[in-house]
Formats: sequence, structure tokens, C-alpha cells
Amino acid sequence: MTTASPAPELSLRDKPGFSDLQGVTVEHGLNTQDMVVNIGPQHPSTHGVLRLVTTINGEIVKDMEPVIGYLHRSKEKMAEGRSYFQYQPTIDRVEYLSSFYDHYVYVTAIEALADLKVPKRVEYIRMICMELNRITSHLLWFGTFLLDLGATSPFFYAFREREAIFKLFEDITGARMMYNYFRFGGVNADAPPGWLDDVRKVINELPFRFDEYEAIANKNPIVMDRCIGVGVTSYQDLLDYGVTGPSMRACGVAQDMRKTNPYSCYNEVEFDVPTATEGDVYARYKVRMAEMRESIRIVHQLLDNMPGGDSAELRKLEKEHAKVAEEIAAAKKRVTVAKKNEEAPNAADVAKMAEKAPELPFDYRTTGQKVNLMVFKPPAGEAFSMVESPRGMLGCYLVSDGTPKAYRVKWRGASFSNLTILPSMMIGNLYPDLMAIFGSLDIILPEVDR
Amino acid sequence: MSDASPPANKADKTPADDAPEPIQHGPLGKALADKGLTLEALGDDAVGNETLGVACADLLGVAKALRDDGFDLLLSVSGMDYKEYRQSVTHLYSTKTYQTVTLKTDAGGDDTVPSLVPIWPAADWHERESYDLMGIHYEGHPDLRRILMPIDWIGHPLRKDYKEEDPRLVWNRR
Amino acid sequence: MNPYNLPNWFVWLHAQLGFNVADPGVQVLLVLAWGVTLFTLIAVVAKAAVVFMVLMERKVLAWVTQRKGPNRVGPFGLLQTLADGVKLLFKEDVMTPQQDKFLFTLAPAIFIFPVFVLFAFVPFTDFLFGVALPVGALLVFALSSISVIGMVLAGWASNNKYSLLGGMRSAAQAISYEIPLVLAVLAVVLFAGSMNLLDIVEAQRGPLGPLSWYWFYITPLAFIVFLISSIAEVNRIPFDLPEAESELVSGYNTEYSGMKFAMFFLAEYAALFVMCALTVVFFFGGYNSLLAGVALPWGGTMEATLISTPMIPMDGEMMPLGVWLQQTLHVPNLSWLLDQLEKISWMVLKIYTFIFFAMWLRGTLPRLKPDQLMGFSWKFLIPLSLINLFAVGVQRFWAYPNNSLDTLFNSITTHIPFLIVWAVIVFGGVGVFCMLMSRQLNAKTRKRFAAPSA
Amino acid sequence: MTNEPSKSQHIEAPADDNRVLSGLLEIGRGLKTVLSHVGREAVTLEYPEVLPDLSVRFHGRLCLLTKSDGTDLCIGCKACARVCPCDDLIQIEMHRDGDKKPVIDQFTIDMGRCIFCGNCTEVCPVDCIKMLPDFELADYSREALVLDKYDLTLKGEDADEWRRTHGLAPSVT
Repeated sequence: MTTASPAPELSLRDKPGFSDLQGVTVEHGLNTQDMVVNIGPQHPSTHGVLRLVTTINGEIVKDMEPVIGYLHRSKEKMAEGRSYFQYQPTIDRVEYLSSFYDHYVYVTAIEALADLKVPKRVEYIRMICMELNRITSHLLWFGTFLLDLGATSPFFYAFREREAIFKLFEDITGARMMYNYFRFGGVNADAPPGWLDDVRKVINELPFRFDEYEAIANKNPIVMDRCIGVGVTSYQDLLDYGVTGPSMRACGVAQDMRKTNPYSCYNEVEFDVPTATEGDVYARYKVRMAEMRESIRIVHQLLDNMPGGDSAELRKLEKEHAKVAEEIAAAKKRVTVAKKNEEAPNAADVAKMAEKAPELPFDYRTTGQKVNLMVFKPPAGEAFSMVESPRGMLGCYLVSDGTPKAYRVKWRGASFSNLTILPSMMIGNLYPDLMAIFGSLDIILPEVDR
Repeated sequence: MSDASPPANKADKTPADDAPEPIQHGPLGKALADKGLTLEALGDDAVGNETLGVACADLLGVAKALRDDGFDLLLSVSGMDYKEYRQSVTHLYSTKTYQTVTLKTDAGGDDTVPSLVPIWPAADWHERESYDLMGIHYEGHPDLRRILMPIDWIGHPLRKDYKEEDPRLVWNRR
Repeated sequence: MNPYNLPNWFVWLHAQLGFNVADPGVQVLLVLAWGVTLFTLIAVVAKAAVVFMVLMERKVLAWVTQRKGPNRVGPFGLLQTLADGVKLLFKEDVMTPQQDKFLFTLAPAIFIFPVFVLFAFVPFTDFLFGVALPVGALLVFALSSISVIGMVLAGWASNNKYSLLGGMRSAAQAISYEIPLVLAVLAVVLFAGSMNLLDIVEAQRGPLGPLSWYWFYITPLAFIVFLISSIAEVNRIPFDLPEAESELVSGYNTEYSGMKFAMFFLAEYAALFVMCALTVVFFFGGYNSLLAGVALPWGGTMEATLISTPMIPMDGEMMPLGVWLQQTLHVPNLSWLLDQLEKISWMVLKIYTFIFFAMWLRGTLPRLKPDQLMGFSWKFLIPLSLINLFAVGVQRFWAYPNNSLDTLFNSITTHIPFLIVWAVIVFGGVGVFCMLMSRQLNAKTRKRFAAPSA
Repeated sequence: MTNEPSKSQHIEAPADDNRVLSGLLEIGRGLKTVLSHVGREAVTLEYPEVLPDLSVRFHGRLCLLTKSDGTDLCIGCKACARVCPCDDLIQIEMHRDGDKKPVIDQFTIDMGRCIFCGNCTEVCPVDCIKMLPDFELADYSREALVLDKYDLTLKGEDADEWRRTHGLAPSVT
């Protein structure tokens, strides 16, 4: 930051079409000089360690180049030296704001490879976790986005609600952000008793809080002035840069993997895909706010239809089943070794009893096929699984050579692609628009650098 | 997960009674082959995405045909190191039919693969990453340089034979 | 002009001490001595006010976000700001070799000096003020615009690009917002007939109570324009562009640390205090009590304070509470003292109300962009204040054609034509203006929406 | 699976009404909403005085449970060390006594490098290595964060209490 400004190589008026900038007219008579500003790697609003080498003329951004890699922790290389289960905790750190999604793509890739069946209860718990995680991720986005615009209070409000949901995560996974909860073919542990009611309590409260957020921000003239018409992208731009997620839906395209390629049990729940047509910062804001409400709608349906219900009831059911199984075992034993002075039960009756014995439905279990995590080896093959993360399409390309360690794990982070569009959106806008535009893309640097 | 066709028939993977049949083209591969493009059918991956092997020379033609077929979103370009050779794997998504397709291109002896940037500009950073970490050169890429590693890094870390032998690296070894 | 005030008292004191105050040489010395005394007093008052304001800001921001705020140092965190101040005092004063050392050191001084001088102009009571000049209102704004030179210098001398941008922004902002600020005050001066701040305060005593203060009585527009411009003038959210922390890290004071930073910090809060004080003086009746000027049922009107208003029946006539207390307790000057205390209380209460409002705004609103900031001033506030000035001129001319200030609050009948003009001009003119403005804004919005989309 | 056009909920663009007046009203609405938070109970947790209410499953400091009589439960299978994502985080030294029973000589965990993932607790065949709801691990040196067997062991009654709160059979012999 302390170096002097370089001499201008290309004067402003030499650049064709520069005066056609949105809403900004440049006085051509002024002899101005470009200035290179290094925004980052440490900057309040780059949301991580991102460096944006920005050339500005006055307040107008003329050129921008993102420099990434400051947070590169070789997550893909780490997969080569670790077994599948050993690698799993580290992928929490790929995208730490919604790491259930990371786990979900990883786990589903392996389930597809090893052909593991997953009970419905597991899928429902996973979906609840993921949708709540989408809310926490969008809440953080909401808070930091308005903080970037300059409003301080919404940041705290968003964190307050986020904290309530994190408490739910802590109850079920033991951790607030680094969950390590999903397993191949199941989940780590069943939801604790009463957890479903806790979730219901929290999400019943949320819509009122969202109303408050919207009262503060939605129609605030300053928010509208800073967001409407800023950072407009066309659908073709987004395709060209591979941008997905809410940014794409803000362009009027209902591209949502949950609808278009329903994974898990998303075809069993009813929800809408919020879209807007303007494609500007404000449209992205509205889409994300609407998505949080849709997530609440999904979670409500999942809670109502949870196979097996609350785990307290499920435990009771399991106990009854265990009791019956014990009786049958005892009866079977008596068939073979009848005690003295005791009538041996009829072998046919016992067989009938065993036949009629209730079995816990597969859908009610929390693990499908038992997997020995120590020596787990999926067959050789490859899988590319995808999920609609809060930031867009998150993919995991997993190649297995049949050994306990993955041959290659490649992450398709949504933020990595979403970041590429930033320079083209920024050029010609004002420097403060950077915060609005960059904030609206909702980029998280750990996912970019991996 | 994301295919119009039912999930991959596992019969392709487990050896059948007799010698394994040559893998047949899926619907997409068949359509492309009908257009006169040279492709190798590699079956579906475990999730059910159709996989096509394309030679370097045919890649741009196949890519153009795929893009015209509606595969307008490039998801990722991954470099693969199979010790003897390098491979560039491209995942494409169609926002029209919601299908995913995988293109596999073996790099030649000099680790060179044609760049897909002219067809999908989104490939820019992905190919830079693949070059950076795997050392695959993308011919025709406008700006092929390191992206995640420092610009003066030696070697390509994701290769299987990569050793941390940069003498400048000093870190706390326990 | 009230001769019993602090400067005059200072002179009287020296006359009592044996100085020949009529001698011009002694007068020069007296002026210098008064300057030193005043600056010391102001430094103490301003710092005390700032220490309290910083804590108040942190507490208010904590309350609106359901937090507790500082509560570790001292009871309820009362000593938190002192602890912070001590910390800043002992911090290393970092300066890089690339910085212009002279200007870098000079900038905080230039920034803080005019703010402290402004304190001298604020009439806390009709006794307690530093100077009361006939051109007070003019000088106040002339002085307040000097501060911005300090900011620009700081931005330039830091040799930091964020600082430079912050400094340039502050210059642009100060130039833009001085104009509506002064235009709004011009309406006040037009009505009060004086630029002396004391006269302006005294002139706001009217039969309508708080409504005869200038925030309502001239037009609320002048007040709104002044309020917005004054918040912009002291760089508070939503106009805190020179130090926008999400864009420019900390703007013009990014490179400052230790005591130099503390001076910027102090001066910013002191400037907020002074601006709120001026708002009170110009528009909120200064030290007048809430009911000052209201007619009493037993004849006469309320005085500036409640305590000096004849309200206690005593020997067949009404007597002020203060006088009664003084007579009962046999304390000399008690009435005057209580009167002054009440005036200070009213003043401080009103000032802190506006300070609270500024903090409340900070908790709610986002920040504008520079082009919007400029546009808001040049396209909205300045035309609005011009309309307002015109309206006030017509009001003044029509309602009081003989240009006599005495008739201003004479009877309610004089208010009727005045109120009609007030309503027609304010609602009509401003309504039309707003319609035009929104049409223009919307047209711009529509054009922006026409940008490519799917 | 489905190629049907997805259902979408379209959000309208904000209406072009009078921006000046509605803007003022909306700022007022925002101010009101912000001020309405003043009376509410603060959510601040005054940490050193008030400890957070941690869940039963909280991923905190690792511990080694013992049998109810206080003897070692660990059988030295090193499963925990093998699934640990951090290299050499868990180190176990053991030998077998005359009856071929395992004797744990030393068991060290470097809490400074632990990422609290819980992998070790999941694979332990005898439910020995577990996690405590304790996050106050700060210390003055890195060496002090390397906990040995003595620091880790949770003795008889405490171990029983742990098992009771986590729904396991309380007494293990």
C-alpha cells in the first residue's frame, strides 16, 4: 500500500466505450491518473484472504484481477494420504459455512460407488440438517452483506438466529460448525430425543425474525439505491463464467438441483424455487431472503413426516422389538434344551412366532448397511455427485482404485466459479459497488482455495 | 442422481459370466457418434453420469457439438494423474435437460490438451487450476499460469510423483 | 444583550483584581488570557462530553442489538472509555518512512483545533458561553469547514491509498454539505433577524411552546435539511464515507495510531457534540425550557426556565420558585444559580437527544455511495433548501410586512396568514418537488433495469 | 428423473412509487424496528462467569474412560490412532503382560493439533476414548497441550457418570 502510484499506461479516454458506463459519466477534459489499489489479502470486506488487484480512476474501477490461493490447504492432496473415513473430518474445512453440503456430496459419491442403501430416516435427518445449514449460511450472508453496505445491527440479529440453529447442530452432531456427522450409508448418531421439537420451536420463531430483517433492509432507500441496477448480469454471462446458485436464480432461471435433479428425498417435499428477473444485487438479495423461508417450509414438512418420529419413541419401539426377539430366542432355546418338568414348546409355533416378529423397518434406521469404517474400501470406479449448496452447485468428483484411500478427490466449489465473474461485473462500476457486488455473490474463500 | 436414465447398471462393473462386453454408447454418446464424431464409450459413472472418452484431436469438435446440444454449463475441469499419462476430465451440465456428462481426454506425451476456453469461458480458472496442480498444459488457453500456488512454486503438487523438494521451503518438521 | 455573562465576568474579575481594564494594552492581554482560559475549559468540557459519548455510543449500539455493551471496567463499564484512552496514550506512535512527517503530525491538530474553537460559540446558557459575536452563525460554519483540511492532509500525508481516497471523499463531502447547511441556517437568520447565537435562542420563545421553536415554526424543511447536512458534516453513518470501514478500512485515519489517532477520534465525537448543540441552538430553542413563552393563565408568559417563571402564589402575587427558595433559604444568588442550572440541563438534555438520534441512525442505516452522496446534496438538499429559503422569505414578508420582530409572537391572529402561507408553500412546493424528484429517480431506475437479462 | 419445468416462485421488482416519501417512511420503519430491540433480554453470554450450556454430545477435550473399578478400559488396539485425520496425534505405548492382557504404558494426545472431529470416539471398540464438554484448553506452551495418560484418564466414578449421561451401561467391569 505504500508504493507510489504507477504512471498511467492507458489513459481513460483511450479505452473505447468507457464513457458508456452505467450511471457514471466521466469528464474527458480532466487529466486523471490511474491508481492501483491492492484490496486484500487482509481487508474487512473480502470475507477471507482474497486479494483484488484493482485499478481505479477516482472511484471508478477500471480493471480488477482476483488473486487467490492464500488459503490453499491442499485439501485434494490430503485425500490421497488418508482413508475415506480419515479424510472426512477435513472436508468440513472446505466450505465451513455450510459444511453439511460438503459431507453430503462426499458421502453420496461413496454411497453410489459402494452401492450402499440409505434409510429414509437418515435422508430426512440429512435434509433437515442441510436446510437448516442453508438458513445459517444465508443468515451469515445477510449479516455480512449489510455490514458491507454499512449497516451494523442486522449483523448481530443474523448471528443471534444463527446461534439458535447452531445450538441445534451442537445437540445432534456435537459441533457447531465442523460437524463430521454424515457417514457412508447413514449418520453418525440418531437425533437426540426431543430434537425434532427443538427444531420446530426454532423454525417457528424464524419467520418473525425474517420479517424484522426485511423491515430494516428490504425497502430501505439506501439499500435500494445501492443494490438496484448494480452488478447486473445476463443469464448468458452467468453460463459463460459458470456461476450457479442464487445468482443464477436472480436472472430468472429456476435452476435448482433440488428441483431439477432431485437428490435425497427432495421429490417428497413441496417447495418453490424463488426467482427474480433483474439479475442485479437486489434480485440476489431477494432470492436469498425467499430461499430461507422456503427452507423453513421444507423443514416443517420433513419434521411432520419423519419416519420413526422422535427418537424417544423410536427407542421405545426398539426396546419392544428387542424384548420380543429375546422371548423368541429364549423359546427357541427351550425347544432344543427343554428343562425337566417343563413342556417343550412346539417348534412350529416358535417358527411362526419368529416369522411374525416385528422388525424395525429399514426406513427407521439411522445406518443402512453396516460399514466398517476402519477398512472401508469402495470398489474401483468413479462418481461425480452434486448438490445444491447455498452458493450454487457443489460437486465432488471421486475416483477410487479399490484401495482404502481415494485415488483422487476433486471439489467443484461453487464459489470458485462464482468468483470468476467478479472482474467483469466490477469494471466500470464505482469502488463502493465492489462491496455490494462482491457481497451479493456470497463467496467463501476456503471453498475457492480449498 | 442427476440423469434421465436409471442409475448405472452395476452389471457393467462386476464381471459377467463370460468376457466383459464392450461398453455400449449411452443415448448421448450414440447421438454424438451419429453425427460422425469419434468417441469412446466409457459407460456411466457410479452416480449415473454418462462418461465419454475423447481424443485430444476430437475434443473441440465434441465440445462444440455438446454445447450446441444444450450442455451450456461447464462444471469443472479436473486433472487426473494415472502415472503413465495425464488425463483432463471435464464435467458438463445441461440447464435444458439437467443432465451431467463427463468428458475424459488423455493428454499426449507432452501433457497437452486443447483448451475449452473458446467454447466455455468458464473453463478459464479450472484449467489454470489443473495446470497449476497437475501440470497439464492447455493449448489455446489465453492466460495459463499458476492460480492456487505461488507463481514461483516448483513442481505440480497433485502429481503422484510429487516430492516437496523445493529448497526454499522451510517449515517446522516435528 | 445580556451583560452578565462569562466573558464580561472575566473582565469584571480582573477589574476587581486591580487591572485597568480600560487600557488597550491590558485589553489585549485580557483577550489572550481569556483565550487560554477558555481553551482549557473547553478541553476539559469537550473531553468529558466525548468520554461519555463514546460509552453512550457503545451502550446504545449494544442495546439495539440485544447485547450488554462494555461492562467490565468500572460499574456498568463507566470507566471503559478512560481505559481505552489510557491504552491509546501508551500505544506506539507508528510512522512509516514514506509518510510526510510534518503534515502527518499536523493533520490531527488541524482537525481538532476548529472543533474545540467551535465550543466557544455554543451558548450553553445566557451566562455560560465563550464568545457571542454578532456574526456568530457565519463564523461557526466558516470554522467547521476548516476541519476537513485536516482530513485531506491526513489522507495525503499517510501515503496510503485508502487514506487518500478517504481524504478526497471528505473534501467532496464537506463542500457539498456546507451549502445546504448554511442555506438552512439562513432561513433561521432571516427569521431571528440576527446572526448572534444568543439572539437566535432568545428569539425562539413563543406562545406555541416547542412548536414556536424554529424546527417547526419556520418550516420543518429547514430543520430536516440541517439535520441531514449536519450528520453528513460530522461524517456519521449513513454519510461516513471518508472512513467507510468496509471499503477504505478506516479511511483517512488508517495509518494513524496512538495519540494521533486518539485526537481524530476525540475530534470526531466533539464535532458531533458541537453539531448537535448547534442544531439545538438554531432549531430547538437552545436552553429554553419546553414551555418557554407559553402564556400563563394568571397573566404574563413563561420565562426561559420553569424555575424563574412566577408560579408560586405568595402574598397575592405570583413568585418564581427560585426567588422563593432564595428568600426562604437566605442564600444569595440562589435564584440565578438555579436558573442557570436548569438552562444547562435543558441544553444538555436536548443535545444528547440529538446525539442519541445520530447513534440510533448509525445502528440502522447502511452507507451511501459517493455519487449518491453528492447527488443527494446537489440534486435534493440544495434545491430543497432553496425552496425553503424562498418560502421563508415570502412568509417573513407577508406575515410581518413592517419587518418588526416585536409583532412576531404578538397574538394568535397574526399567525393565521402566516400559517396559510406556511402550509401552501411547504406542502405545495415540496410536494411538487418530491413528485418531480421521484419521477426522475424512477426514470433512472427504469433505464438501469433495461440492462440485459435472460 | 424429472424433466418437468420446475416450479418457481417469482419475486417482483420493487414498485415504482414515490421514492422520496416512501423512502422516508421505510427509514422510519427501520428505525422503529431497531429501537424495538432495546427492551429485549440481552443474548450476551458473560463467559468466564457464566458457562455456556453445552450439549451432551459436545466435541470437547478427549478423555479415556476406565472401568468402574478404576482400571484401564483401553485395550491398545490403536483404532483411534488409525482413523485420526491428524498425523501422529494419538500415540499409544503398550505391552502385554503374562496373561497376554494389554497394559497401556503411555497414551498421549496432542490437543494442540486435535481438530475435535470425533473420529476416534466413533471407532473405539470398548467405548474408552470419549469426549468431554470441556473447551477450556488454553495453556501457556504447546508442550502443555500434549496430554498424557494421567491427564486423560477419567477415573471410576467419573467414568460411570459419563456413561450414565450418555446413555451407556454405567458400570463396566
